[in-house]
Amino acid sequence: MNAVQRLFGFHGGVKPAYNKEAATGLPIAVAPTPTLLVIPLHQSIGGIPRPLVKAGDRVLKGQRIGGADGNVSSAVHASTSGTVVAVEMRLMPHTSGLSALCVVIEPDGRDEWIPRQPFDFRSATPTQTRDYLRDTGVVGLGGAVFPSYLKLNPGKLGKLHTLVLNGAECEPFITCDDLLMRERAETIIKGTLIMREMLSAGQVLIGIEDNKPQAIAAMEVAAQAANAAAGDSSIKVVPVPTRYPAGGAKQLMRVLTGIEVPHGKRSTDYGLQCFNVGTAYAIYEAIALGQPLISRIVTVAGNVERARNYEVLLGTPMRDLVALCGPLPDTDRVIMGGPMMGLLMPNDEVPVVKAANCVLVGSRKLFPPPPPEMPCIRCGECAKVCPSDLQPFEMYWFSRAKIFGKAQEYNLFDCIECGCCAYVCPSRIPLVDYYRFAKSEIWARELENEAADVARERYEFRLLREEREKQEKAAKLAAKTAAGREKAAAALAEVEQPAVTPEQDAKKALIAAALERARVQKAQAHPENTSNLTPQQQAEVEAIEARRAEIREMAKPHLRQDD
Amino acid sequence: MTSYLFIVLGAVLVNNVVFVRILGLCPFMGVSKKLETAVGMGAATTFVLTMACGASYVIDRWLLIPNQLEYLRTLSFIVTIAAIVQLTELVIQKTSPLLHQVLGIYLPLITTNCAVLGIPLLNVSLRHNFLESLLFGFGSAVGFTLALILFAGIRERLEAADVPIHFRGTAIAMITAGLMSLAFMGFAGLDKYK
Amino acid sequence: MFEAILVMALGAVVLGAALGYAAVRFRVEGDPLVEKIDAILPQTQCGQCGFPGCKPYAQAIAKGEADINCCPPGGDEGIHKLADLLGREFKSLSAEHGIEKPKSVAVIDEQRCIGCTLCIQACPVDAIVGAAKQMHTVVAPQCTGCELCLPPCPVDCISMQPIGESVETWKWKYPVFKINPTQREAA
Amino acid sequence: MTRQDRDLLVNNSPYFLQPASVQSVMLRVLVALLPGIAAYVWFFGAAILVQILLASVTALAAEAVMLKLRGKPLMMFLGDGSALVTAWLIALTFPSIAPWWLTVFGTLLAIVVAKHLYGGLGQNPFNPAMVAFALMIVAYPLLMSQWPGVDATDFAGQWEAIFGSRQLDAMTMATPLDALRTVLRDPEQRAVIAGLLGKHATFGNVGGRGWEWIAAGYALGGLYLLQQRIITWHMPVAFLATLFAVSGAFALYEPDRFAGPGFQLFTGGAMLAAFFIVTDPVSGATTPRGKLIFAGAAAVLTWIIRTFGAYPDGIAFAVLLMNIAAPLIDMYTQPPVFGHKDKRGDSP
Repeated sequence: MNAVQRLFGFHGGVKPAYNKEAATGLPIAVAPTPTLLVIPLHQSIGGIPRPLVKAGDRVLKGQRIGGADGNVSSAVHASTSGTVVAVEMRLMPHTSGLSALCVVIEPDGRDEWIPRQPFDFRSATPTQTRDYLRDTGVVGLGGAVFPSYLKLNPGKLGKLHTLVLNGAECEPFITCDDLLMRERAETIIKGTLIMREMLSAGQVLIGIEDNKPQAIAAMEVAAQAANAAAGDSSIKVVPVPTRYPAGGAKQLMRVLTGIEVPHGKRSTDYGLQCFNVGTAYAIYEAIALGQPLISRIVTVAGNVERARNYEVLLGTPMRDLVALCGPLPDTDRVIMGGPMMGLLMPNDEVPVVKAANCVLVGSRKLFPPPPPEMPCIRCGECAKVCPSDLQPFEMYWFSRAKIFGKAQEYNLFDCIECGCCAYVCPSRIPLVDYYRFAKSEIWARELENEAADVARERYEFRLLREEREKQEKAAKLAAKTAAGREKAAAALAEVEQPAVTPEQDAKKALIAAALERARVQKAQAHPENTSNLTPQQQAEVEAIEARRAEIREMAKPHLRQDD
Repeated sequence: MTSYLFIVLGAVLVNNVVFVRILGLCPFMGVSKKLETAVGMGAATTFVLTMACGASYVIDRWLLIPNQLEYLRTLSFIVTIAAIVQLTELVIQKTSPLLHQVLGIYLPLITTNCAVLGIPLLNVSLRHNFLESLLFGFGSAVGFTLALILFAGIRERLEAADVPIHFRGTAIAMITAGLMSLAFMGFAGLDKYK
Repeated sequence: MFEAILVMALGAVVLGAALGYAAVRFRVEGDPLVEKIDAILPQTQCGQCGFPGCKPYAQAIAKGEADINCCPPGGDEGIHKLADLLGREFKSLSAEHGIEKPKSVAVIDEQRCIGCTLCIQACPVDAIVGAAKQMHTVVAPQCTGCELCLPPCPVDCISMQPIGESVETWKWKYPVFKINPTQREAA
Repeated sequence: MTRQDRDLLVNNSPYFLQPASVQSVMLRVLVALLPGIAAYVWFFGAAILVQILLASVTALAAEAVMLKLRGKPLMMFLGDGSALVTAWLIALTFPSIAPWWLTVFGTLLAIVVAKHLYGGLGQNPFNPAMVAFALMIVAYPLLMSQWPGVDATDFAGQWEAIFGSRQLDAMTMATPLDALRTVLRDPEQRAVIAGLLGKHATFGNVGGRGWEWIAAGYALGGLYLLQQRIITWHMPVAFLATLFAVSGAFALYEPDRFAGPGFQLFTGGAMLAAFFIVTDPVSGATTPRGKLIFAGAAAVLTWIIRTFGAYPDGIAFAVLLMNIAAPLIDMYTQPPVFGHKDKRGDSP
């Protein structure tokens, strides 16, 4: 330890049984290539990538099969060489049990790479780097799968004071980061140096929970080596107290720097950025080796005989992985992620995706169904453990009654769904389920309101257009009739002229002149009227257009960037 | 000085217009569903009630009593209050649209608030002078506002409670009002302490 | 007796005059209520309420000419919001105006479309693109599902298709509430 | 396994929970009341046990009927122990020789009106036991002021008082609080009582004989609850400290008119209130700051009503008054949310 790093706490948190020993006994093994790879196109936050291949195509290992779509999106790649069998709807590793577009690849066993070459980010423009990272599909591997190219941007400050590397791994059972740090610390540090350069960051703080002494030691060695090479001590490995959820990005940043990044704000605005250690590893592979993200380390643990960490090709069915570890007979479910925040999978055939840090095998014995839910007695235990300093019982109270406005007043959207509140609740209320329910209802409603606003604008614009068309038509008609009448009057005057006396003639001429003036005035008035009105209306129309454009702009970042 | 303080405090707590005198229940039940509306209604009532107490004192003292027309008291007070409310609304609507947006829809409701008639009449029977009338009116209105706000706080929470179906809405609100009234009985005797 | 009448008359005259003056002096135009009502309405512009759009319906509600339960796309939730805003009692959706349906979008069968532009003219939000004698198509994100394009189509080539659930739009369900059996049914 | 089955059978994350239950919380509260009850029996006889039994049976019966009527699972809620806590608090705040129907009636009101009409456990805005006490003392002020004399532990007599029709004036006496009020209101007797209070200010005499031992018993139970982390320090400390400060200040200012803090803390239901009544999480404030405000204000109100009001002990009214304010207190004392703690955090 170079210097004693001052640590800050965070509010709340719990200490569940960690159960990490089972999977740390053996080194990371490479999982065999399955007979069929199912690669979902949508594996990150943001837009759904467009498929770039079709059934029958031959693909190489690392070939892009899904192109990033939109400002927030990340590409996907073939995990091995083979033939595309289908591009079709397949069951997603998602609690909903719904399907989405996947590329199904039959491996040919040759494992043939695309040509790979390092990317020289130092001589590339920021846009090139951005596009390269987007197209290599690197996303946050801690579970949030936020595209990394969006985070590798120093933001409006231009540089950062601290780059935080998240090796806390606070969830029980999960050990993939632990093993990665033990075995590949040097590569992680190399990736970190690349990220630091991209972000112009000052120091690097690597936060690791103090229940992983081997990982801390390995990382310490690698960090010292890097520090020695650079001749400074800017990379620090900081053991942090073991308390769930110390590995939450916001919680870890607070523990290491004392800075709290509020919900909906970018951490770069506070001079900070945080990456998972696995992401640092993937960045190194992408930049220095030219390899896109096609595999990840996955912990297989829980109700199995031999829990272990595997390096798994993305798209491998979870069943294959579980089979490697010998599931116990009473296995009844597969969970993606840990026991505190993991998602229940619809079945065990769903593929491993970029978000899958752990395949947790469960049974009724291991994770017994909770006793019946009792009413909330407002004991406040949940508020004591909430790492976001929320009032979970109030949020629950209003979410339960579907009074979403009030739930939002209690900052529902600052909730990170860590599950601490439900973990301690003496009434055994599935609190997080209520928050998820309320959040998705509110999102749905917001989308509805946005759609209604667009519809209103369009409807009003249409009314305005119809009105304008009507007036233009009327003006044209009026001009036509005015011209016609003038002609007729002239003809009439010609016919009548010889029959009149000079006095009458003078009188008539006067009247005719007056009529003529009136006519001219009238005729002039009409076009004038329309030409006066149209710019005015035009301005209104333009204002509406501008507003619509604004709304369209506003709608864009509405992609929920929750990490 | 102390006696004035006692008038205000007595009107706010000990003889709370809603919980002890049981006046002004329609707006108390009607506009206490949300905290914001309760605050708006309270502010509007405070303004009108203080004005009404002053105006009715003037009418009583300088018009009705000299002409031995005390039997017209109720009638003339109602007319005066109605006029004050309407006038206030019109003036606020023009001069301060913001305030009107806050108080707007509650102002006309105040006309039918029996507390606004009851307090001026109580002023007469308690033989308050002009200043005392104003203070009593103000204190009662603050008491009304307090009752309204506290009630709104509870109702916002009650809205989400698992109340048996037959007691939802007004029924449970009435029970709650009753229990609040019971709590305010604890202040009994405070104004008589020597 | 005479005095009483005199006093009351005096009061009536004075206060009446004051009110009358104030009413003229402090007149205010405009009605912000319509905007608030319009903000609650779903902007489907379907006309099921009997008015030619959401705004006219909002105006009618504000004037008291229409009831709050005439908007099927808004559903019970919309009626609840209107009742809250206007301080009225909740009423269930009036059957004569239609029933609440799942949200859908219009889809034009491109094989059968003859390009008559009648649906384009009917669409209240200009969500159908196309020109005379050319095939038309519906811009799905802008379609409000009002069904106004269905009747004018001479070849019945437009159908309504409910919007399906995807992983992105999937909603977490209300937690199974094990205490109150009635609530479980409701959820 | 179909999706529906899975949704019903298996919960979402978190998949494992800390062992804790409402039942165990309530049971520990009951245990914590035992030392106080023991002292009660020692000084005032076994009548209190009869009252506890009466109240418990009534509460469980009322709870069962209401659960049945509302179609809720019976055993799950009967077993949660919350009705028993309410019942014991009613028995302990009512006079131990109150007629049986007074206790039964009060308990019924507490369980049926104050608890189940609001939706049962966890939903009541008012403390049920305090609703019962306030209603009864308003309706039957005389019966609610008949307390057994110290050491009048003759059980037969007490039994007669509870279930018989005979008035037992010989046995009853006013509580020290009541006696003090009466005396302090008579200017001629003030000097006498001041002398008495001054002379006998040793433990055992500060709050009237017997009463301070019961209070000490409650305090012991309260410490157990604190140690078990069922209650936090905020409420008891705020309540006792405020009561101490207010009564102390006034006693210093005019010692022959106002009773001192020792008396205030150890008499009536002050200790019971500090550890068992204001700490009721359902009807009280829940945020840390809210708890301090709630309990502090309850103490001030208690002192005001005790000193100036018409009722002998102000705790029930003070708690009910603060129950009314609790939702607002909670609303305005929410601790700042993560990331929103300082202005700087919101600015960029």
